[in-house]
Amino acid sequence: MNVTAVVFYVFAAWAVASALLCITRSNALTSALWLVSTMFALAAIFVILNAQFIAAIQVLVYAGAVMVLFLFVIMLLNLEVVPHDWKRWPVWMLGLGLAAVLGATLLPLRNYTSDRLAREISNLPGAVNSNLVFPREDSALAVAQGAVGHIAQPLFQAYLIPFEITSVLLLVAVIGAVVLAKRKL
Amino acid sequence: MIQLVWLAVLFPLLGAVINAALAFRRPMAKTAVSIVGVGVMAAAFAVALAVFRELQQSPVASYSVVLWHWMPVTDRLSIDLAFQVDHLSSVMLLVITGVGGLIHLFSVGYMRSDPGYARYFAYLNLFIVFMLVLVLGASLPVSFIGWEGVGLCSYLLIGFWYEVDANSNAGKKAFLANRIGDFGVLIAMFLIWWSLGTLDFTGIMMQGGAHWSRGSTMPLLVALFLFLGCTGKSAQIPLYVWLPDAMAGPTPVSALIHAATMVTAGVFLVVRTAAVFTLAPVALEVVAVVGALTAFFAATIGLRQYDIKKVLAYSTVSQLGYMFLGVGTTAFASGIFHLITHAFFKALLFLGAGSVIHAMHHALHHAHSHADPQDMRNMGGLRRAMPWTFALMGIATLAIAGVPPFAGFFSKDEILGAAFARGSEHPIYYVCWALGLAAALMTAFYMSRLVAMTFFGKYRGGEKSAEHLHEAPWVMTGPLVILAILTIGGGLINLPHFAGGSSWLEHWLAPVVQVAMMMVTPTPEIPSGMETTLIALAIVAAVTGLVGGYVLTTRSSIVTPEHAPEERGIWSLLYHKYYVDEVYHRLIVDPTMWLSRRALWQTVDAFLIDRIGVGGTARLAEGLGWLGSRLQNGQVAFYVTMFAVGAVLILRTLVR
Amino acid sequence: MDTRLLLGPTLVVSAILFVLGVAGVLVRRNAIVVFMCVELMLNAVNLTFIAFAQLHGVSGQIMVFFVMTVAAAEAAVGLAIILAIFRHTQSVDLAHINLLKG
Amino acid sequence: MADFLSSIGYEHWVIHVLLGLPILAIPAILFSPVKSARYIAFGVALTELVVGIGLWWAYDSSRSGMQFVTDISWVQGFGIGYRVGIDGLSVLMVLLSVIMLPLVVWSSWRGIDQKQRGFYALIMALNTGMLGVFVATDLFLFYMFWEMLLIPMYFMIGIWGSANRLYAATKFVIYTFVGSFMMLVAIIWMVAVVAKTTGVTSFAYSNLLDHAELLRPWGAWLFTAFALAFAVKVPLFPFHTWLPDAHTEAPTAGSVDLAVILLKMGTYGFLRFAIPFFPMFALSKTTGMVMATLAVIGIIYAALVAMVQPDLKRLIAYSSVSHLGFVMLGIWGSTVESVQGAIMVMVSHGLSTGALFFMIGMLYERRHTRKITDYGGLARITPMLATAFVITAFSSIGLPGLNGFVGEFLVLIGSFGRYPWLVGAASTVVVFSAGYMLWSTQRVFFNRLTNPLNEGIGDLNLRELAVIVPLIVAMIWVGLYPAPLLKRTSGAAHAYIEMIQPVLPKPALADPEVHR
Repeated sequence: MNVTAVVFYVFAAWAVASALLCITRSNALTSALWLVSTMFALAAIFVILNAQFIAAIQVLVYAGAVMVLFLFVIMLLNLEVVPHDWKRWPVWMLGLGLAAVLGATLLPLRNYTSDRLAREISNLPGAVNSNLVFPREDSALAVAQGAVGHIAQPLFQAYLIPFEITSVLLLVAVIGAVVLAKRKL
Repeated sequence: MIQLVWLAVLFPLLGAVINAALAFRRPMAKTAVSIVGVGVMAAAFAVALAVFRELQQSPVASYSVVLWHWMPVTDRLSIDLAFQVDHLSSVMLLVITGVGGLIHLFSVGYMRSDPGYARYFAYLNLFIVFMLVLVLGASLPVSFIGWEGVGLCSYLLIGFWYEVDANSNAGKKAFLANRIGDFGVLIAMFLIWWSLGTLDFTGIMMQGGAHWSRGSTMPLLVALFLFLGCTGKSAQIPLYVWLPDAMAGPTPVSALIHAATMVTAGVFLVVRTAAVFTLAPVALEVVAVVGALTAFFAATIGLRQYDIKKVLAYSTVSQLGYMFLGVGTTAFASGIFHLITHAFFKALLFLGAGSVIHAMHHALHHAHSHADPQDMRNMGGLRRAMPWTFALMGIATLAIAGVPPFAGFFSKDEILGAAFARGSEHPIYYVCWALGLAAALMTAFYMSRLVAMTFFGKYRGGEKSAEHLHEAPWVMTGPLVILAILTIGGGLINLPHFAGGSSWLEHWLAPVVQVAMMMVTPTPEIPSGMETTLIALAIVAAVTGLVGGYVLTTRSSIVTPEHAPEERGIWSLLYHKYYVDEVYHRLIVDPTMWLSRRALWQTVDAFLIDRIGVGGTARLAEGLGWLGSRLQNGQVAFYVTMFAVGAVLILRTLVR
Repeated sequence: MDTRLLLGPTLVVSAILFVLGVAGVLVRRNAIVVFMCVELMLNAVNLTFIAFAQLHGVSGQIMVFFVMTVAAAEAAVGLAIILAIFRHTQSVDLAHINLLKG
Repeated sequence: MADFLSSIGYEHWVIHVLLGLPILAIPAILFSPVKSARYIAFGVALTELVVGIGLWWAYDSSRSGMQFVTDISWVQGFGIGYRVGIDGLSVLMVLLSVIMLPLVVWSSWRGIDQKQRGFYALIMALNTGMLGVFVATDLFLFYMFWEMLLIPMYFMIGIWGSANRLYAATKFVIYTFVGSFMMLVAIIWMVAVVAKTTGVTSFAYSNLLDHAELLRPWGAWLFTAFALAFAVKVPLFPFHTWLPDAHTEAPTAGSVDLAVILLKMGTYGFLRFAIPFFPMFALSKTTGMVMATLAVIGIIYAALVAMVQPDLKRLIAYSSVSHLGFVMLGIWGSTVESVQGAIMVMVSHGLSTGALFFMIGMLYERRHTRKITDYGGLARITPMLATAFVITAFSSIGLPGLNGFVGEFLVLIGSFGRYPWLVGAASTVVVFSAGYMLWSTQRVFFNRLTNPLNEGIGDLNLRELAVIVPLIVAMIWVGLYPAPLLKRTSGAAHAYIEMIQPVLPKPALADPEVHR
């Protein structure tokens, strides 16, 4: 067990614990704050998986902007704390049951390793060299472009159209939010 | 002339059409209607006579006159509308057109004052058409046209005065009873065709012998079904109930249809298909027994009836029983002989009764009394007012009772003799003979009771109507006189050898039943000593009946119906005709009505198929719709859960 | 250490987070908390993207980028709706918001 | 006469005229002033009669195949074509509908006062549909005409009907449609199967018939699909409850068309499509027994129920169910006599029930009621109507010498070999039919006139006589001289029996050998 794995597991445990606390707190504010902590843990995991730019964005945009918006709205509505804000037990039981089933279906994924994945993709019976299927990035180029350049280059070339569409999406969202929230125009 | 036999049918048909047109256009043109009506009958009688004369000379026994191909379906079933002129049908032709003509003449007088005069003659002529088709038919289906046609006309004529519900009900009852009989004839036709391949009478005669072995089931089935048809048409035991009610029609109709012609169709059919009956000895016994039983049973009811026409109706049922008894003992000739003589004297009796009723109706009408002109208790002592009718009806009474010189004696005696002779073969015939003899005694009794109540004693119809009583006009008594002559001379047709005759009819009808007689042992000869005692016995029965009837009736006090005492004991049973009608109604009519209304219509049709079947599917669709709507209940959480369930399911199927 | 070996565990973590998110959505009655759980589910998905980005190249991370923008837009509009409903019904409890029904 | 017709070029275009003329007449009627709608309709009806009646002589009864055949492809892709033709089975029905059309138009001269144009247009559409069904030899065309009939009938009952007409109309349409949508599936299935094996995709009747062998494995459900559609139309016993409602609520014209032609499409369908395509299954012992038993149940059941009907039209409707039961018994009797008998019952039922409905319509126009109890003692004031009704009543109960007897007798005697017990049971209807007919005739005509409203009823006027008298003459003519009708159908009947002969199970009684 080398150091990165240990660090990874620490952050993973942190993320899961805060997520669990987030959904169980009856006070909306506390659960919002626990969600923020989950996001920070995730940002750390992103860094471990050397997606540094995304980790930055996560902290900056997600934790920073979206969660602030949530806190803002919670404060605005100053909801009183509703004790055990959970539904009547049958629906509650049903929800947990469903979650359990979902978990059961997803768990077998844990023994997923890259070469098993490669074999499945190229569906050859024999063992396959995972490198062959997934070309190793020449880390040199990555270092040359720097963390941000490494993402920016495909973003503005291959994915230009989706990029523009998201901008339109954001515009619509803004207008929508204004129209809905404003008392009268 | 034989080839033109269809003229005999055409003339009455033309008469019917012309009279019908007159009925619509100018119903009051009475003279025109009577000329057409009676003239057409005279023409038909002339044709019948010519055909009879030509047939006497001709060597060939039977001719087939084909008019056109009626139902040319395939080579094995191709029915032609053909008439068969042979010894039997020519004799029947004479009787129908002769007696029918006389009755038409009588009707001119009897129905003169009736508004539906033209319509009446149209129906009467149409009846003669169908009766002739029945008699002349060369194959069963052609006769069946006549068979149901006469049923139709009897329906129309019985319900002639349709204003009164009772009359139209009687008509309907007659038709339905006949239809039950027709069902039998239909099934017989199918059986014959599928086993013999032919429906012509000659064909049945020939193929019957070849295909059916004597005593096997097929001829028995066919014979029994045919006999079911005959009981319906000739009013025998199970299906006789319609005949007494049929008296609701005008009296000449009763005379023509319910005495002389239609009711004898059953006997005619049995003789026509004699080969089938002789092949099934059990069927013959059934015919004889039913005949004898009906004769006895109807005679008992006749003893206690007060309506003059009802007495005569039950007498007809009884005499028909005699004819079937005769035919049942394979004495076909004597059966037909009794048919002919019965046609004469029963028509005479009915027409006589018609004159009496006509006079009584006239008198009571003038006296504005609402007494029933047909009820004998209102009559009495009419011999002074209507001497001719009294004399002629007296002759007929003697004839029907079986007093020697008259026709009735010879024909009835032959039948009883045949029954007694046949007895040595099978004891059942002795029983039939005994029943026949008892019936003869009772016939004499009720006839003399009728004559005594109507013509003797003092007039019970009230003084005012007394002086209006007078003899019927000549146009009515004329036919009576002719019929009386025929009644007296009728015996000569088939005078048996012991009375010095040559039993002409027996020889005349021999070719018709020749094939049938071959299949049956000839009636055993009864020793001549026994024969004379039988004859003596019959005469004694007739005389005691007559005297007993006269003495008992004149001695007992007869009271008009208003204050007549309630019938008690055995007499009430007879008066209410053993409650047979009520039993039929409760056992057959009511349950069918209940079945078709409650069980079939309301339950099966309206409820089961409509409410459950059709309505049910509608409600099912509606239910499914409601179920669907329950899913949209506005609960976001419910939607999300459903969404999640869907997602998980898809995921599980994909991942596994 | 080659972080691609961590693929298995990261997937497990993201699965757990995702399941927690779903449980939260199904169980909680408060609209905003449900919203947050949705955000949590989205984060779990991002984690998976990043995990696979190591193998298939950087397009994974770009997808995360787009997921974030969509999440932001959705959060904005969603909260606006909740605000509007709250103004109307003075409550954020999902059970009370059931006007839209068959 | 036949050569005179062929000399003036009387061939297959006749069918196009018979089908096309009414369609062309529809716009003419709709856009004409209200007053003249009737006259146009009557004009078209008369031309249809004149053109159509020629078929009687021009149809060559010696040949048993299809005559006046036309085969124009319509939709190449699917092998659907405008294929029409007439043979022994359909020639009488075409003639009957051609004769009935002018009578129907004439009988609703006074009866229909509101929305006349719509009414006569619908009659024209109905007529094309009726004729189309009998002449179509292309299964798609047949199905099209089969469904096309529902629409005009629905509107006729729905708009011009009496009290609860909407219920009756909807029930009629749904009943028929539920029955027949399976038929469409079956037709397409058949064409697909035949196309797959022989490569020829065509809806032509001849093509499908020649390859009927291929359809044997699916014979069971395909036959059931066809049978269900036709059984609803016949109507066979359990599917008959739509008929009394449809008849009671329909206007006279609707009732007559329904009774005279629409009911016969079901039985015609059995004879033409259902049995020849799947003889193995259709004529197997069990199916035969089931269908014959249902027919006989229908005969007796309908007659019994008819006895207790308070409404005159409902009574006649149930009597139709009983008569059509005879046709079905005749079809399953599977002998030449019973099949010809079945066709004769179809024709003679058309005449007698058509006449009965005309007369009830006339009574309805005078008294606006169909309840038997409202009438009484009409014979005195309407002698002509009473006589006509009695004659038709007796023809309907099968009095020998009138048309009813010929058909029923042939059906019964023909089917006796195969189903002796069933024919025995069916013959008892002779009594029940007399029961309900005489009972109703007596209660309407032959009793005391008590209801003052009935005093004012006038007897038949000239127009009404012109509608009734030809039918009565036809009844007496068919009753006494059915030979020409039998001659025309014998070719097709013989061909039909030869086709199904090899498949027929052994009948109960042996065939009677031929001797005069």
